[in-house]
Amino acid sequence: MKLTVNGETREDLKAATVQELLDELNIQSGRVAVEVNLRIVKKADYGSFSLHDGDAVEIVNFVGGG
Amino acid sequence: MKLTVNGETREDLKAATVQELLDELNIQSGRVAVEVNLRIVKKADYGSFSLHDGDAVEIVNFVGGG
Amino acid sequence: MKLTVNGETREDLKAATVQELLDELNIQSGRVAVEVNLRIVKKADYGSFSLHDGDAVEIVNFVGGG
Amino acid sequence: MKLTVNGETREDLKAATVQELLDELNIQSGRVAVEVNLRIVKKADYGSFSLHDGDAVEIVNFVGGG
Amino acid sequence: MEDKLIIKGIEFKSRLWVGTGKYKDFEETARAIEASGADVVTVAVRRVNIIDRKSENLLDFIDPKKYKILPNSENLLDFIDPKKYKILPNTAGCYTIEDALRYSRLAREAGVSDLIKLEVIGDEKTLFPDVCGLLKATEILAKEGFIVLPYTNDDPIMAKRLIDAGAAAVMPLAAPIGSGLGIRNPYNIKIILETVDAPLIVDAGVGTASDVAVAMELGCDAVLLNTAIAGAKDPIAMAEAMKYGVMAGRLAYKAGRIPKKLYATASSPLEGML
Amino acid sequence: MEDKLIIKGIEFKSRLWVGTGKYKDFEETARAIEASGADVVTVAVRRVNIIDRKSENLLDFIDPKKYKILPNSENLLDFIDPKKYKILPNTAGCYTIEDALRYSRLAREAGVSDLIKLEVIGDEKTLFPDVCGLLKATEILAKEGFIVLPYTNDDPIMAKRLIDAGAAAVMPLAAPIGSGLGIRNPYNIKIILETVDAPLIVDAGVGTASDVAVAMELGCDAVLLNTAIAGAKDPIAMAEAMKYGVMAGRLAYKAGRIPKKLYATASSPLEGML
Amino acid sequence: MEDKLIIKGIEFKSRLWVGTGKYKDFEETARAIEASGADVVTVAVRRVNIIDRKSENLLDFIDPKKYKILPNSENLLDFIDPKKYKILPNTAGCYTIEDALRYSRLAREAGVSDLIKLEVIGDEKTLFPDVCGLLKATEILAKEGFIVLPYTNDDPIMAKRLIDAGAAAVMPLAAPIGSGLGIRNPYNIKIILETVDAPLIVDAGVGTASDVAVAMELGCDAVLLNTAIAGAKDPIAMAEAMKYGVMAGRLAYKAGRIPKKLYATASSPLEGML
Amino acid sequence: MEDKLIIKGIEFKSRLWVGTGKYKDFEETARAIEASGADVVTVAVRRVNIIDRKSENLLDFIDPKKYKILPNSENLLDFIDPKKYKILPNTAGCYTIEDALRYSRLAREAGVSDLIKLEVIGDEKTLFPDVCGLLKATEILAKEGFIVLPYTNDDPIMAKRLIDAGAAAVMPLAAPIGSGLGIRNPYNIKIILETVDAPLIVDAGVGTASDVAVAMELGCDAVLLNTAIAGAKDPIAMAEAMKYGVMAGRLAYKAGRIPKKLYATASSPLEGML
Repeated sequence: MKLTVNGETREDLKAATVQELLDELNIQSGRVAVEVNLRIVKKADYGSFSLHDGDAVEIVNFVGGG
Repeated sequence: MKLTVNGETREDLKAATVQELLDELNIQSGRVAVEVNLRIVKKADYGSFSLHDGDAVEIVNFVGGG
Repeated sequence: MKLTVNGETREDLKAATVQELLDELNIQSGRVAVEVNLRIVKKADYGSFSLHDGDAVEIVNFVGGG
Repeated sequence: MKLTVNGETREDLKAATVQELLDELNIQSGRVAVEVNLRIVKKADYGSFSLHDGDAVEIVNFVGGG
Repeated sequence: MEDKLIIKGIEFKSRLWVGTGKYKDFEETARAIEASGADVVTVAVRRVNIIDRKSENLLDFIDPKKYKILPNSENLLDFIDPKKYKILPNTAGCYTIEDALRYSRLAREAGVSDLIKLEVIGDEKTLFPDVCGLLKATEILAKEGFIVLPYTNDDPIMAKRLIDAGAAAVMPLAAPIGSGLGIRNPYNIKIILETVDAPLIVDAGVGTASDVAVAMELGCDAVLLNTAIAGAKDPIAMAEAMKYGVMAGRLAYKAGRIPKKLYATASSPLEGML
Repeated sequence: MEDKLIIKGIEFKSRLWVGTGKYKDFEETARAIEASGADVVTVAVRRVNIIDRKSENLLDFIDPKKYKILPNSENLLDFIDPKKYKILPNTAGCYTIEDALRYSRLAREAGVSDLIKLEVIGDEKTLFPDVCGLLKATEILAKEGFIVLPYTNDDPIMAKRLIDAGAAAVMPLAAPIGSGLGIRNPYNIKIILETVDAPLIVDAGVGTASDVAVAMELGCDAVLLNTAIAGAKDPIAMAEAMKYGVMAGRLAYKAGRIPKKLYATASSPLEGML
Repeated sequence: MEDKLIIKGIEFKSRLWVGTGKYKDFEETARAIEASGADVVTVAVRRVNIIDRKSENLLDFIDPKKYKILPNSENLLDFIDPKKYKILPNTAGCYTIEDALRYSRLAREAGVSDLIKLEVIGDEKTLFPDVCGLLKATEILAKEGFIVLPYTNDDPIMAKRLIDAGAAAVMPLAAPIGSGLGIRNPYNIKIILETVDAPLIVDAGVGTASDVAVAMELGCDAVLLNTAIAGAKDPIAMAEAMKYGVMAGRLAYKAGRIPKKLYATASSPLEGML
Repeated sequence: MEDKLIIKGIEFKSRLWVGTGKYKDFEETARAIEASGADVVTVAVRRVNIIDRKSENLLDFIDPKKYKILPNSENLLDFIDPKKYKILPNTAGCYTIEDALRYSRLAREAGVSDLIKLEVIGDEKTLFPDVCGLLKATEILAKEGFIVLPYTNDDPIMAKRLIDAGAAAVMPLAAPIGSGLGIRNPYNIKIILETVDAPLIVDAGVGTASDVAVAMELGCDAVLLNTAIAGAKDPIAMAEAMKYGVMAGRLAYKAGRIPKKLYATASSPLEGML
């Protein structure tokens, strides 16, 4: 499956859901927000939200800013 | 005929056109602009532009301003 | 004996020395400075410094100031 | 005769008076002031004011300044 | 030696632009403008007074020698010759885009040119512009062929947007209209001058001649003012002061001032001292 | 309409006074002064260059067409006509009372009048006056009949003392000589104007035309400057700018400016709106 | 004695709000925030670094003891405890309404509250807001339940419009972000304070502690800053300086300062003199 | 971490020095000083009230519970413990060298130290110093072993001369005593700091907490004030504000502020944007 994650095209990922993707990328789900194809995925839906070939996923968190 | 001219209701005016109205009010047409029912009347049309009962006419000119 | 104390002429005072004058005026010697005829009298000399008729005595202390 | 003129020691000058000195140095007397041994010499006295060996002469004029 | 301001092909001889409001009478207005040397005057668009002008009985009661001509009589242009001065109508008093458009169109019809000093006012207390309304009105009027000179705040982004929307120049305020505070934020004016490629005419808030000189020294192209002259104790003298203030500031800007330093440098030479 | 400055009976037509230092050559000096409209010019007193002037062999080496006249040649007055300009000698470079007296006396002898711009300098870095020395020198020279114009700091007490000691006017600095900072403390200048009954000429520290206008608007009687013109990229244009700056400020001062307000007042009428 | 700032029911203990950008590392960030006494910190929303974190071979090359944690690692909240500090996400870097909305929604999802410091930037050079875009974004987000704190210019009309559109407070800039110029136009800030009935937090452009004190003395409700601390030579000391600056200014504002006068009034009594 | 001010071997814990004049009563004085955190207080030297203090009949008419203690009663030191505070007597009200010497000597006799805040006043309206008199008095008192802290104007030359004459520090005015204008000429203060090698305590003219912070950020060693606290609506709160103002300014000075720039620099990173 081909996913675009944070702007990078990846073909090596096995995750079928958002939660699996976070796990695979070793990202704690507690402090991020996830968008798939410009639509926000609620934390409660990470486990059930399926990823499909060609999906664009954005995973963001808080960084230092003013 | 009832006209509203510059916000005042007038029933005493006899003018049938814009030009006649200006004449009747003793206003030089050269330095004013005229609006009838929110539509500007071009100077060239003053003579031919008929006034009707209930028309709202605005006659403006330049005054001191900053 | 006539003394001028802080600008006021006084004939009612019995003091013969600076110390006696302070006592008579009920002034604690610890926090004042005394000048007799424009000359400062040291604290140690209050007891021995005699006052004479016509002396001008100034007794000052600290007041609020900026 | 040795003169110090404007800080320079000169032994080549033949002038016996202030006026002769100005002439010898090709200086117009009208726009300068002259001091001999820290004493100002009035313009009227240039002809009669004799110079002596060892005199310190200052000849000044106006230059650009703010 | 020529130092003319040109906006959309129109040549302005003076870099001082003046308003015509708040004078005692038209005669004072005319004299002040004359003294100011301005060749651009702003005017407002208002209803003609339609009290019957032929009526003789009115003059029985109101002696025209004794009473001044009403300020909103149509005679302003009898005192300010449109052949000599460029007439710049404003939309003062307009609080909506619709009103601003309406007054602009009437002004063009009443006047002789496409010039409009566009104002969309935000509130009565500050008379600051409603910049979002101003931007839309600018866009519409520019498309209708107006030469739009928008009265705006001193925000550099807004200045840029107005020019992008078709404005012929920007007219940022120095301070609130009539406040006399001078340029309160020279930094913003400086940024506009450096980042927006269009003429900048400081409009409103100037108080005295040095304010005008400061504006010109910053590099502004012109200054428009009204109250600072009309409200001075001696308007004619102040008009002249403003004329010289603009000349002083413009010349100084072009002459290239000395840099500022904390310490001194002598102006008389050290050599040749006794 | 007459607005002349009179000091000890001497009438000054211009309220801009200019120095003659730091110009490229005498020709530029003359042109700048002409452009400034000033009728007072300051000069320094320095030793005449006593290199033999007739010596022909010097000219074999130094082509006068190629090399400029030395600044301390005696020819300054060939360029600045003393009939046209009032010559105001200074005591620049004097750090003691004795030197200031010596230069003053030489200046009077070299010149045509009793005018002296008295400087007793405190240190090289700031070129601020040594005011206590200045006060004593003023007293001595005033008694000798000089018309003493002391270069002082902006201290109101010192200004008062100088006038009491016989000074004909006070010349407080706006900022350090040559610094171009403008009037750094208008409050003190204002206090001097209100409390000292004598002409006040701002001396030193002015940078550009608006600085001059500000000084005049405060009510100062004149401004003396040098570096701001001589050091500008285009001295002639800056000289003209300064001329207009003084005129602008003076006229504005006399015209009576509008008061400053935080909020706006419309300059166009509300009546007659649609 | 209680002097808490409350916005939409949220109580802020500190009137100093600080950003978390531009620090050397998270440890310095945490120490600076601690020293500042702030209980609100702003953060940006950025992509998580998705380089595989389990990969052991990376650590063969990059010794975490030697190299600092990357600024966009997800660990900021390990250093800034959200239980102790209110996290205020911003939409820094957003130049369109769409982007600002997108970042706001992501921020809410990533965080714990509805607070958003809304930025719609106008250009890169000034980082001034695009106020018309800001106004629309504010309206949309307020309807979605956000507590919108818009970063705006110092235009009083715009401040009013933002509050009318649902903003919980206004955050006018003192000067361009990171410029350190302090409040360049206190008049506008004053007008907003007097005419807009909402909390005002000065945002951006503050340079040093006295700038903060000045803002608070004007009556502002709080000050938000970042570069002034992070960019100081000693950020921890500057953070403490800012803490005291806010306290000083707030206390002075509430204490009611003496009026300004041109002349003196003695502070020691005249009576009792010798 | 220690940042103590030491003058002639005397260690000052606080960089805020306060006067004791113009308070409602001694109790308020004591509370304000306590709140200010100052460890130096200035006092004036005045005649003791010699109305017979034992006389009982006076108290029949004047109820001490109802009427406040007279300001020139000798009880000030009952409220301000000399063990806790350094007492700094002034020569306020002295217009001649002779008076200043006389008050200084009486102060030393009445007090416990050689410290004297030396004032030789020039006139009643400005309360500016008579600097030439001040210089002479400084020289005499320094020779007599006084630790002379002269109240002077902001002239750098005068500051230098005072130190050369034996002053232990200089105390230039920010603005006229009691005027509340703040530092009107930071340039001069800056020059004194850079050119005179001695402690500088700003004395007089401060109005509010940010003025104090500004002074400290310039690099001044301390600030002395009185009216700004005593004349505030809430003196106790203003005293606290001043305490924080000094701390804020001092810390900011030592922390090293960011440079000022005309344009912006983002505080949030660009990398990691969507």
